[in-house]
Amino acid sequence: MDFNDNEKEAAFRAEVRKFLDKNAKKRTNTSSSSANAAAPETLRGKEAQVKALQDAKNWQAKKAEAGFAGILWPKEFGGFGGTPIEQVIYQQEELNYFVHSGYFEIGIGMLGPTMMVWGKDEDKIKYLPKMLNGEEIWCQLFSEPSAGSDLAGIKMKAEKDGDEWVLNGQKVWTSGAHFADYGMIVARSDPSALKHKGLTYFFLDMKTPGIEVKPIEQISGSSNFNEVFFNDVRIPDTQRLGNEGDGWKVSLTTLMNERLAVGDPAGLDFDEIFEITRDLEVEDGLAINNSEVRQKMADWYVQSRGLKYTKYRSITALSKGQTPGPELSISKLVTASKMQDVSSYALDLMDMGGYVLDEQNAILNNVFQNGLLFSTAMRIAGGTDEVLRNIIAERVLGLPQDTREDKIKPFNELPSGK
Amino acid sequence: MDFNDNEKEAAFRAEVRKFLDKNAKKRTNTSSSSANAAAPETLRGKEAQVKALQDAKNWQAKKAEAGFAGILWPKEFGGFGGTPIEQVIYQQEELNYFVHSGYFEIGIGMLGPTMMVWGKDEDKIKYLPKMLNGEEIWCQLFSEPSAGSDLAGIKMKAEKDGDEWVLNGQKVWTSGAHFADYGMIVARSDPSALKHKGLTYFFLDMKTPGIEVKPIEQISGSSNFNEVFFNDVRIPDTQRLGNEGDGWKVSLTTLMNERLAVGDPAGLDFDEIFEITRDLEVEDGLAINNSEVRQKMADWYVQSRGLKYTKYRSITALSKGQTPGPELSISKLVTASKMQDVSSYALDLMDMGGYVLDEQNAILNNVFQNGLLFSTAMRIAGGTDEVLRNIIAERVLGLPQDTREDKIKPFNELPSGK
Amino acid sequence: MNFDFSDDQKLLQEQARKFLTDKCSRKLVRSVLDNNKNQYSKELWQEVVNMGWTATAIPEEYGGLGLGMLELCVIAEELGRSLAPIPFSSSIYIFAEFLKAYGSEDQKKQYLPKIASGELIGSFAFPETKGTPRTNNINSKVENDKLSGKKLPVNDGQVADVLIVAANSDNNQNHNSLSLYIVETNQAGVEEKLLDTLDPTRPSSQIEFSNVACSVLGEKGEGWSMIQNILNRAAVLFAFEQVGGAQVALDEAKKYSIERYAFGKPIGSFQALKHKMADMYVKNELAKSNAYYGAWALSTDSMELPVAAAGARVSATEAFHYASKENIQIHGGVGFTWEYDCHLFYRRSKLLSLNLGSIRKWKENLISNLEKRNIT
Amino acid sequence: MNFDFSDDQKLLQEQARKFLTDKCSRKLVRSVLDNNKNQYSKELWQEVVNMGWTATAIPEEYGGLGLGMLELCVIAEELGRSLAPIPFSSSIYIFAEFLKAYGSEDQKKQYLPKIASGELIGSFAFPETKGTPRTNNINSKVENDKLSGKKLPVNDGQVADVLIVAANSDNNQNHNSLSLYIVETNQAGVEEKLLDTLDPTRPSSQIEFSNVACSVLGEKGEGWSMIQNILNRAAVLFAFEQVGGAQVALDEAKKYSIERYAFGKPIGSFQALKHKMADMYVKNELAKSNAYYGAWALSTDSMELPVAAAGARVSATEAFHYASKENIQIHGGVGFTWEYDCHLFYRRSKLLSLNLGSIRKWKENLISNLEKRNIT
Repeated sequence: MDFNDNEKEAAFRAEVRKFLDKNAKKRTNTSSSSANAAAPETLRGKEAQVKALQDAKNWQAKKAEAGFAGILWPKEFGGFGGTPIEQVIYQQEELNYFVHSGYFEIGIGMLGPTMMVWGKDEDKIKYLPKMLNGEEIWCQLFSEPSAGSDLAGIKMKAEKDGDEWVLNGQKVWTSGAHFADYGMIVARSDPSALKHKGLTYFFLDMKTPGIEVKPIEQISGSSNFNEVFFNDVRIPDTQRLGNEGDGWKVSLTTLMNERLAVGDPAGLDFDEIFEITRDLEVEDGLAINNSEVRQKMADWYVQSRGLKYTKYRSITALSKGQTPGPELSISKLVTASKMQDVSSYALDLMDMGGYVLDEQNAILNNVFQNGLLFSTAMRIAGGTDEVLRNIIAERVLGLPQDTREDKIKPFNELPSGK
Repeated sequence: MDFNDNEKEAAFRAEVRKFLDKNAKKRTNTSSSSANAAAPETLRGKEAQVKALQDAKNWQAKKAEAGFAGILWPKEFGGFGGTPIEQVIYQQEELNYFVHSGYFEIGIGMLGPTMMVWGKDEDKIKYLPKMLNGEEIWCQLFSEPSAGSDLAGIKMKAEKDGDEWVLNGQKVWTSGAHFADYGMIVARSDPSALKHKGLTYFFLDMKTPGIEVKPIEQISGSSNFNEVFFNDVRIPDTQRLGNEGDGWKVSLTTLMNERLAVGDPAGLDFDEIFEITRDLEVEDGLAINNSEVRQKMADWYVQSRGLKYTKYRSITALSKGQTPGPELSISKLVTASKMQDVSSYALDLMDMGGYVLDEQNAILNNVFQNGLLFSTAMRIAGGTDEVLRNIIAERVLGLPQDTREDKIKPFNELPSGK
Repeated sequence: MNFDFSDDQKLLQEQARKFLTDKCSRKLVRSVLDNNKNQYSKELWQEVVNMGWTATAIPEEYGGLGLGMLELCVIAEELGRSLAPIPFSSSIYIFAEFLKAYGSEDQKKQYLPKIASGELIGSFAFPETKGTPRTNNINSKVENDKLSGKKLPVNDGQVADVLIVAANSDNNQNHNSLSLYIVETNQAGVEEKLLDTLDPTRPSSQIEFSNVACSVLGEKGEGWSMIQNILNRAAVLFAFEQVGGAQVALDEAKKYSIERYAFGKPIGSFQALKHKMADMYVKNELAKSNAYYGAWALSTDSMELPVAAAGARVSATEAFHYASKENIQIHGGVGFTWEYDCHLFYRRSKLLSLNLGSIRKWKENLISNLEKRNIT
Repeated sequence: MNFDFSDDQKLLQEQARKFLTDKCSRKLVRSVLDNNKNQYSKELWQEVVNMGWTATAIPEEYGGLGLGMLELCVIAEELGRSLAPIPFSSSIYIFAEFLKAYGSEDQKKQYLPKIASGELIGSFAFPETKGTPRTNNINSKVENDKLSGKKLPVNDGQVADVLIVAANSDNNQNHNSLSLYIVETNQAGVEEKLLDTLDPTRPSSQIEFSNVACSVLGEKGEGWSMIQNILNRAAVLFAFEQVGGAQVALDEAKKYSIERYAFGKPIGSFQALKHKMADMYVKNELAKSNAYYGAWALSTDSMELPVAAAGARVSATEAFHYASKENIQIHGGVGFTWEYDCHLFYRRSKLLSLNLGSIRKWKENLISNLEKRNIT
């Protein structure tokens, strides 16, 4: 039981560090960076956003040149041909530098692999290199107003017209739609088929006429997501991935790759709240000397470190070439509620002044006030608490699925409500 | 907003007090009595049990003579012909005396009213007076190994044989079956009908050949419940209540009367744990001076008093002739888990010695150690936490029922497992 | 046993609910949310004044209606339900109660009629820093009858014409001699700055005082106990606002869960959400019952008030926090959008829970008062 | 990164699980439960000794196998899973560790070989009253080299041949001078009385000492810090027992919920139960991970041990408490019967959680050690 790389891993890590040291600026303080992570990107202002995107593209190009852009991608598509543990090592190391790869994660992590499995050779040659080097950004157009937790409940119409398909409907929660060049989309091509059988999968140019992108304003003030409206959007049948009616099957390729694409949940944690208990005064003196505060701190420490060591166990599994365990499914579930609870409690410690957001006066750059708002989204986006518990219950513990009438009736006969 | 009886109520209360003062011994300390309530009756030993039953019967006879045995029963059956608020007042007052009416609650509260609605006149005359005066005790034979939360899942076979019915199967969780003279029972007369349609309701003499009663040993060491086995138990068709196949409808009469028959959940609460925090030492001195202990105490105080005042609101509704609110459904739900949490926490305060049950050394007569065990039953018996939450969600909040396949398929085609 | 509001009070409730449904739409609430330079809804304030609500519990001799605190509880619940963006709590639950309890005859005559008529808005300036206000972190002071110091946050400070300010009194720099002063804000040396806060529908300010005129309220050096008493009284009224908000949060969660379908059925038929809403309901009912007990203690000036107020406050704070956060969760994706109203309740919940001091502090209050009661 | 047990250790785990499935049936556990005059299962103890488990982490020079603490962690998890009714923890996790850490060469030679061979059973006599053991409530004392005092509860006290006893030392009545003594129980003046406890499968006693012979362990006056250190070490091992128990409680809940039907479907398909089991799973995984970290710290004698041990202990205590109580709940009616096994886990959970001191105390330990770490 140790925390060291094996020989091959250590060599790879050294190689990565060498590349990063040469090409990027190292962070000095990791704790403040994690605190800032809760302040969403879009709060930074338009101009800064444009600059950040360009910086990221420049960085991605450098990574691609050095072969690190797609650790898991096969070499034939410009990838590193590496292993999951190498992917983890790369991510661990990159986190220590002032660079940002988030814009490309969905493309490289999920959509590229989908193209590799289901795309035509000429498309792979045409799209994958630019996806990898950041020249073209891709987004994933899956969720809809009526297809959130129930992802297969997609209503977006895809109607065939000669060699073309006409798309009508609305997607939602689309990350990066406002800067993406391409997207992959699932739509309903046969409403009279079973829910999971009437879908078809396409890719498309986001500049295709009839597509309108509208940012969604969140309560935290940021707009990480978009609504995307489709009005008679025509795309050629050559942009279909997989057969007509096989859209769900193709989607699963995309979704199965989600695990590795999604990074650590951002945000405030034990260390931040522990820090402020040493400054704030409660009714009987410094918060950290109050036994109730201490007991609460212990709870969060144990959760926080429990997740960290669970991750170590997963990395160990990866390092041995095994499938990682349950890390991802429990990590967001625990982290999101922890963030909400920690935030709320921190404001309670600040007492009457806890709701003030003023920058000069607030503590740790408003991390707890932002966290109170941001955590609500975190408990929902990317799988609600409830969906995650279902996944653990059914996929990890093997408990039986509930009766699912929506699996046995034609889609257009299902009640659908609001 | 006040806590006083109205004039009529005050007069009734005075009348009740007069009767009680004259005929029973008053308790001096209510707090210790509530603490003792968590120690189940059957822990007291066989002989004491027999005596307690005889005492209760004597007391019930006195009550019947004075007209107080069945406050809600119509006068024609020896009842008081009173109102629900009078029932509450009587119960409140009786609690202050060393008497015990628990043996008769199911009969008078639930089974008697069922007989009144569904019984033949000669049976009413024959059975109700002796039920009321405690001469004959009745029990309710509903639950079965496969029909707990799913009460209509009854499998007990009732097969017609001429003018008789033959019962075969098993009942369980039958309170008082070991001292009951009569019982009311629901059984399945048509397994090929829908679940709720194939049942028939009977009453029977518990001495009928073929009935075997076996106490269930609980983890708390008590045996409040029984298993009751039926082997070719023959009862005449005249003991049927309601039509063949109407058993569920008749059961609902019994169950609808449950609300008023069930008293306060017994047990330890805020006052008991608050008491020990003033004696026990934790790491930094007396528990009550520790801020974590204080915050926990506040939580339980608020729950405990919240329930009490909710009850006041229900009594107010009764007093105004309105239907009481949600009191019963939330009371047991909150109380049972509170008891479990309070017990567990109290033992934590006792630290390394908390698990010791020795009478000389343990605190408050082992109320917390007993509570830790007893609360597990309380969260289940009479409706599990989960069933109570369903009831609140569906009946109080009006949320939709889940799809229920077991309501649309014949009973004998339903999967039934263990 | 008549543990309920009277028929008249229930009629008042009905009227108030109808009135606010009409006059305090979500659009009106959002007009303050989206532009908190508006600071509060002047239309709604005027309507509320016209209804006589600001005058409710002020004695007739000072221009009020002379009704009881129970009527104020009824109104508070409705204001909480409707998220009313007006400085009602600061001016009525706190400022007016300070004056009623501790004002001299002259002070009462000077301020209460104008508070009752809505001409003046009052508020309370207490904390100066993040963390619990304590004897060692209140630095405002009065020297030669002039007040200096900096207070933040002052809820409704930007619209308050007159403030109660907690400060160290001039004859004694000892920190145990906190005193209260009445300060009019329309004078040189008072500087207000609107703050960004979590609930822009009920804005707060920083207020700096530099040698400004003030008049002492009540006994000098008795500030802490006066504050405690008025916070206890206000806590019951806040609890009713919180209970009101929590009930609407549950109602809206319920409504959405019945209308919204997933997997071919309404999401309200899934046990996870059902049980969540059942838990909301339980917390709300307990909070309501505890608030009723607080109302009884408040309206009868019972010795039980400190315990009853703390109980009401703790229970209501928990209920509203839970209901408002889980209402977002039940709404799923739309729940955390600006467009849907869920966040209005979530923001208000946190504002109300901190405004009179955190739940931790009230739990501590509850237990110390229980200890005191046990001793006597 | 290799945050896992080695292949050899996994093989040991597999063997241990198979062995205990075979030798430690529920029937065997119940033979002690139903008659706690049996005090422990002598057959199982002998089998365990024969397997060499008692010798695992005792150095070869003292008759042990000289394996590491990780091997002991592996065994602990399996003993926890099987609810083994034997005094393993008292004798091996605590008594032997005291001797290993603080025994003189003579003391080690005298006791460790017999502990390793199972000939002797050791235990630890520390608390004297309900409430947290503190400097002011340990009254046992040694005068003229003779120990007097009363200890309760002493887990496995009734079967212990030799005890570590915490007492005030003879040369100093100052309560800060707690010292440890080795006391053999087979002498006049030692009186044991079996206690009724919540977990009769692991009985405890009251032990009274009247002027009995004893030999000091380690430095006089250093009792508290020695106790703290050994409790930290034992906490990691207890955490593994707790993690093992919690996993079986979840497994049995799962199994029952799949086999048991209500409303025409397996109860394990109801979201309320699914989510409960998902929560159990999450707590169990976190506990397991924290226990692994504790194992690492224990096996490497890391400075991190106090923090790692407390983290492991807190997390495992919570997980087992939750899993064992909700396992009963998922079983419904049969869950609280004597006949079903759910209560065995519930009892054991509470015993293990109190035996080394309550979770409150370990949370406090965790934070004070974090503070210390931050200072250095």
